[in-house]
Amino acid sequence: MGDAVVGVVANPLSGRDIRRLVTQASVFPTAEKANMIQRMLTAFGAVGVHRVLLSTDLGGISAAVFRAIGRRRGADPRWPEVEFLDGQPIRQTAQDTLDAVRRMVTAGARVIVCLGGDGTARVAASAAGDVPLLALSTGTNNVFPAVREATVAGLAAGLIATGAVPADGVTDRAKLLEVRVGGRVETALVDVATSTERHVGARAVWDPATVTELFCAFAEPDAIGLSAIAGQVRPVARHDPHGVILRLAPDAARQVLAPIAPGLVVPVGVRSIERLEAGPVYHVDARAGVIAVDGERELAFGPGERPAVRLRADGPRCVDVAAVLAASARLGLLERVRH
Amino acid sequence: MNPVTDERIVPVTMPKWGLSMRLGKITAWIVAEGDEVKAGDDLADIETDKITGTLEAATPGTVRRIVARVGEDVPVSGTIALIAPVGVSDADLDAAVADARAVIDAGVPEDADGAGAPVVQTADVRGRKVSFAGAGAGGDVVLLIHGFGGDRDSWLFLQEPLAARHQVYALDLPGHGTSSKNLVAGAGPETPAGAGPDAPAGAGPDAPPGPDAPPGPGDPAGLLADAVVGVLDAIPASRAHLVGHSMGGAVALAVAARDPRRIASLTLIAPSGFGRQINAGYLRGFADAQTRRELKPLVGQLFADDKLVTRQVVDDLLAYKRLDGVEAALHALVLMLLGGDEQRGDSAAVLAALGDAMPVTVVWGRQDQIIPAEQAQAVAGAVRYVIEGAGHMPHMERPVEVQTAIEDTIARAG
Amino acid sequence: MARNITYREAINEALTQEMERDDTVIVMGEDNAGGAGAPGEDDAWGGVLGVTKGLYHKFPGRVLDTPISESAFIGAAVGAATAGLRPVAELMFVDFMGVCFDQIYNQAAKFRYMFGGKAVTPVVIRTMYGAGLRAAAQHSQCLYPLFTHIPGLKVVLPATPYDAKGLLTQAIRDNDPVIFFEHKALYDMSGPVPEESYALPFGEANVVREGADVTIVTLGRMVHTSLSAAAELAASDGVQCEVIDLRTTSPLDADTVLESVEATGRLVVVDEAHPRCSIATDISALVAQRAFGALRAPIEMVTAPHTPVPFSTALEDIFIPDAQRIANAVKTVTGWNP
Amino acid sequence: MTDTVERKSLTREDLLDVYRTMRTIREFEERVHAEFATGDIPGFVHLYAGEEASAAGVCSNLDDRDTIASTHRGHGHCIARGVDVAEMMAEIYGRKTGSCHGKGGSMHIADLSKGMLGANGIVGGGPPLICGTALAAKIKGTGGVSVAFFGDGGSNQGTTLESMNLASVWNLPAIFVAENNGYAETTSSTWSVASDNIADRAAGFGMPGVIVDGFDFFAAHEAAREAIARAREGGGPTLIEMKFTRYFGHFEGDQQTYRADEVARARAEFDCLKRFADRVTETGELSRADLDAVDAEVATLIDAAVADAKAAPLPTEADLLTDVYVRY
Repeated sequence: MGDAVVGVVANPLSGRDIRRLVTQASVFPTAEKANMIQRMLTAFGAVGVHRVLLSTDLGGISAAVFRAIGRRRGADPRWPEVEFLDGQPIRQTAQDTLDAVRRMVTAGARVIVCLGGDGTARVAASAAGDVPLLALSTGTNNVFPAVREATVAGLAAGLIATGAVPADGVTDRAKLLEVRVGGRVETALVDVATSTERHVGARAVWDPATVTELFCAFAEPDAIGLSAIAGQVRPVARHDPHGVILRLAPDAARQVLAPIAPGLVVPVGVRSIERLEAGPVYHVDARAGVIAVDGERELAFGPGERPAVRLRADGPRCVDVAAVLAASARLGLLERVRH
Repeated sequence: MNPVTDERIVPVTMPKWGLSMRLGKITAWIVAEGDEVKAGDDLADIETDKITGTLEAATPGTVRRIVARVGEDVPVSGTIALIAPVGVSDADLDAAVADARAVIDAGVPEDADGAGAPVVQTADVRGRKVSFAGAGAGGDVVLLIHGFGGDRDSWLFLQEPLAARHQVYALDLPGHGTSSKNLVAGAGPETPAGAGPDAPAGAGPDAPPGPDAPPGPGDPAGLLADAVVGVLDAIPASRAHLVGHSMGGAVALAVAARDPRRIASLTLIAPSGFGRQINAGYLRGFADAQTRRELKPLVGQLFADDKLVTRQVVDDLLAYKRLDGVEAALHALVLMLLGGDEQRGDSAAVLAALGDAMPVTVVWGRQDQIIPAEQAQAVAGAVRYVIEGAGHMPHMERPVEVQTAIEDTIARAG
Repeated sequence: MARNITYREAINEALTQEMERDDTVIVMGEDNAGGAGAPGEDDAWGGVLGVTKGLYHKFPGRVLDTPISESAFIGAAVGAATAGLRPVAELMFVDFMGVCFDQIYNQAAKFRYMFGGKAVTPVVIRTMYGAGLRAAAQHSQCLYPLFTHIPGLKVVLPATPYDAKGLLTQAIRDNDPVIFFEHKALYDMSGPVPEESYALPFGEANVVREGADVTIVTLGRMVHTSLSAAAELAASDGVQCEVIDLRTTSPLDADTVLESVEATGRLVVVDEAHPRCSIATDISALVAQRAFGALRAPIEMVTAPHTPVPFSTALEDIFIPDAQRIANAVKTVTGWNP
Repeated sequence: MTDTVERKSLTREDLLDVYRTMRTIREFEERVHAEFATGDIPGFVHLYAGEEASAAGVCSNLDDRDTIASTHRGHGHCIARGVDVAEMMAEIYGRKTGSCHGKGGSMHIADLSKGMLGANGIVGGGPPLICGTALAAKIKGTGGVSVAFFGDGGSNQGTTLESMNLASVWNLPAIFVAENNGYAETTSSTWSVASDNIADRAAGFGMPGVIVDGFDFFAAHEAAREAIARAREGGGPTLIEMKFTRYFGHFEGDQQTYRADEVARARAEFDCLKRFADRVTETGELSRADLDAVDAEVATLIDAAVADAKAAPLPTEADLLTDVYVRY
């Protein structure tokens, strides 16, 4: 059956961008991320995971786990063996997450857990391929990752890694938005927006007046962020095959109040709403500006470079934690007989 | 007091020099038992926490008993010696000595300066605070006006004795004592220009505050006269005898000129404005002095015998000069008093204009090193007293003789 | 002319009058107002010994309580001073200098020189010093010699209510950093103080008692101890001591000291600080160097011993120089023959 | 305190100024690096090359109401704040015409008239001082803000932690900029060292903490713009952590044995000047010609500064005793 291996990648820089300044977004402490990993290690140990591959960072998360392992010694239940992915220079950019997930996939991880926000999930998903991905949210300003207690998520990931619960029945393929600008390609799990800002700068988008077009893979009415705009006028579920396109203009007749960032509920002018079919390529109207993926400016484009957006159905295989634990209950996987 | 005592025994009492004085100490007896003394003769050197001075005999007679010992603290108005004619018996004298000793040995009762002690009041003269203190009931109102750099305490040897028969007031002229110091432009609150730099780069002038620039417009002489009139109104006194020393003499004249009917008599002590010559170096030196070392020799020039210039006197003057606003006030007065190195004012003309509206007396110290005694000649129509052994401060150096001059002047006013 | 008020009231009056005169003057320190944030009365303490009582209500926004972070708020006072304010920060006990001394001797003291004369740092740091209150080793030290050693700082030690008001007024108006030492045992002493504002110049010692036989140079609380010693000596031995109160150790009024020693030929220096590298050694060196010819006896120093301040009353009382030890020193210099 | 502050966007002139500032810092530091090797420059210097985007990013949002305090690595902050470059060079050569008349040296260059409260030889020396200037601005209602720059080493100094707390308690218009070049002195930040993100500590002091890519001028500028506007509006203090890698050693002459090949890689890939030039020319806001003109200007400016500095007179003995007090 091969080793039950779980990959865990945590992003020390998530939850620290300019939204702490321009909105009331909170700072998710590093120590808390380290605690989440330690809780998962306990869960992994409990369900028989053999090995955990853990990303390393300069932010103090891997260091805290490293010291915790040193203190753990014989405590029960025993933690699985933990291998710190070392030997590569840490650049403190998204590249670190990509490198870690790729090494986990090649090392045979049966499931990959990523701790962070939409940005971290987006990067991890782009490298996870078909390996089931459990995106755990650190903080509340996210749409894609699940807001879930780490121990329970750990049990779910562990049960999949050991094969106790077959992955197929408890994972769902997410949709994916692909955007091309000249030779550069980026993917988004939730939305792609065109911003009139001229520079990537501090990445976040918090002024709706700068957004002219919004492509959503899905749009839930109770979401936070740009997709919440669509969520209030044309909701689209995660399992729906299609998405939605909104064209925005501050002076549009139709105005909708949307929570586009923590503590930021502002009227947004909606000029038109159009169904986004999976497969065909949609070209962006704007002549110049910056493409934002999942609310973070990423690709600047000038005149002559017409960005193209395509909705794909082959996104990451997301672990449905509830389904895993329900199966475990049905199969009595967590029951033991006292001798 | 013991009714049996013979009236002919005259007690020599510890004088009250200054409002805050509660006790004094004899540093040396000049006379001995059996000596004959005339009025004005020196009896003993006395030291208080404020000042040292020589006590003069008020009445002629024989010193029959020395009661207080040298170095002993004696409460104000405690008997320190007995003067009596030869005929008074030793028994009566010894009884009086016993009574006196009891008072000295009892030390200073708490309310030693209770009744009759002068009360400090303040008058508001167009926004400026003017302090003044009065003593004595009945009789005419007498207002004592100090000179440049002085204050109402400079009358400490005279105010009490004069208060025996008159209502005697002494004021602090604007810029002096505890009165408002702001002599310069308009009657503003007491805030001298702050010395704080505003921008880090611009370092404002270092302390003490108050720019050295000459004072603004405004007429200090007018302000001083206003203050005197203000005090007269506050007492209230429809009629008063004025006693003015040095610059205070010129102020007294100015007040008299404004309302001759209100001023019953003028006693001018070494008044300014009756001649050109003046010790300009003293005036400028006093205004500019910053340390005790600079001030001490200047103060010495005020007295014929600089024994009076104790460390405490210099310290008190230094403390006064360091009050906010005083330096500016003194410089304004120097500009008022001096034209170059000569006196600017013309008191003779003011006096002439008064004609004989009120009796005038002029008193001068022979050894005056500030304004020469010869200028007494220019005080037309005045009764003249030139006092030997006195410098520019006869009212402190020879208080008894100055008191006599004042009493005579008041009598002439009727 | 002046009414009697206490050393504490004189300091409070100086702060009040300077804050009335100049709105750039601000006051900050631990519990300067007291009760900040706590439900009780706002001006609960007005400083640990009540020196800043009443300022909080009179000058809203200009009396700031601070957390116990001396480096931060002393440094803030220094920074604010370069930006047009005239802060009076309170370092509650000089013994706490250890936690903020960098901001004083490396920042405030050096700004002007280091920046080529371009910085002006009119900050005042008030602090309590001195033994006698059974506060033991970490709340009873003097330490003013340490500050005196630093070029760029001025060090002021008033001994009387009159000096306290005048010297604090000058400190606030002074455009250089001033460390203002208040002896804990003097707060309740009263004396004549004019109601009006006045500033006493730094670098002018005060001859508090004239005498021809022996010069006693001292400062702070020891001025009063020296005066009682001088009184005893005058009464018992007829020896007349001249008592000089330095008032400021930087700048130092060397002339007054030298003049007096040249007259008396005998010097006793009384300093409550420890003997090594103290004001006593500083004055002794000055006189030995510049008035050696006038000396008719070796210089005597009366200081605390080279030990931390002891707690127990029995020890603290003999730790602090007293009138008897001063009298003995005077007798040593008068009785000395080569 | 004041109503909302308008967030101005960068004009063409602004971008040109930014480029001139960053290029001047780079050339200044490169030249000092070269001159130091010849032994002409006394004492020791700490160079700022590589971190230009931080100084320019923050200072491009400041005006004459504002004050900054720097670290021992302060040349970049001085230049970004407008301190005279020729005087700075003269100061580094210890000459009388230097910013501090030769009395301060590289670690103490200052110009209070420009709101530059000085470089500081003491790690963590600056933060308490800017709490003071921020307090002054708040009390006088000038709307000014104060910025303390400190390194990752300074972030562990008691003074810095106390100051962040004080700024929060007094709600001061203060910005704390941690320039995290990953190396406090020589303790490299490996993954096993428990140095958490400096920005995390902000929450503990009740202020927002943001992490910014120190190599990207626009990221630094945007974050600083928001933090400074927030402070002017009475929103209180902010902690900005700039993450990047230093080009040169902790101090000149430091053989950097602890750095491996990082300098070469950083210079090539992340150089903030190169990235800025590429960005502004891609969007057409500036042309290559504009940039080249600035490069030439700066080259002559630095050459002149060095020449003048070498020719300038040394301070004389008379200067030794001046500027200790305003009046003693």
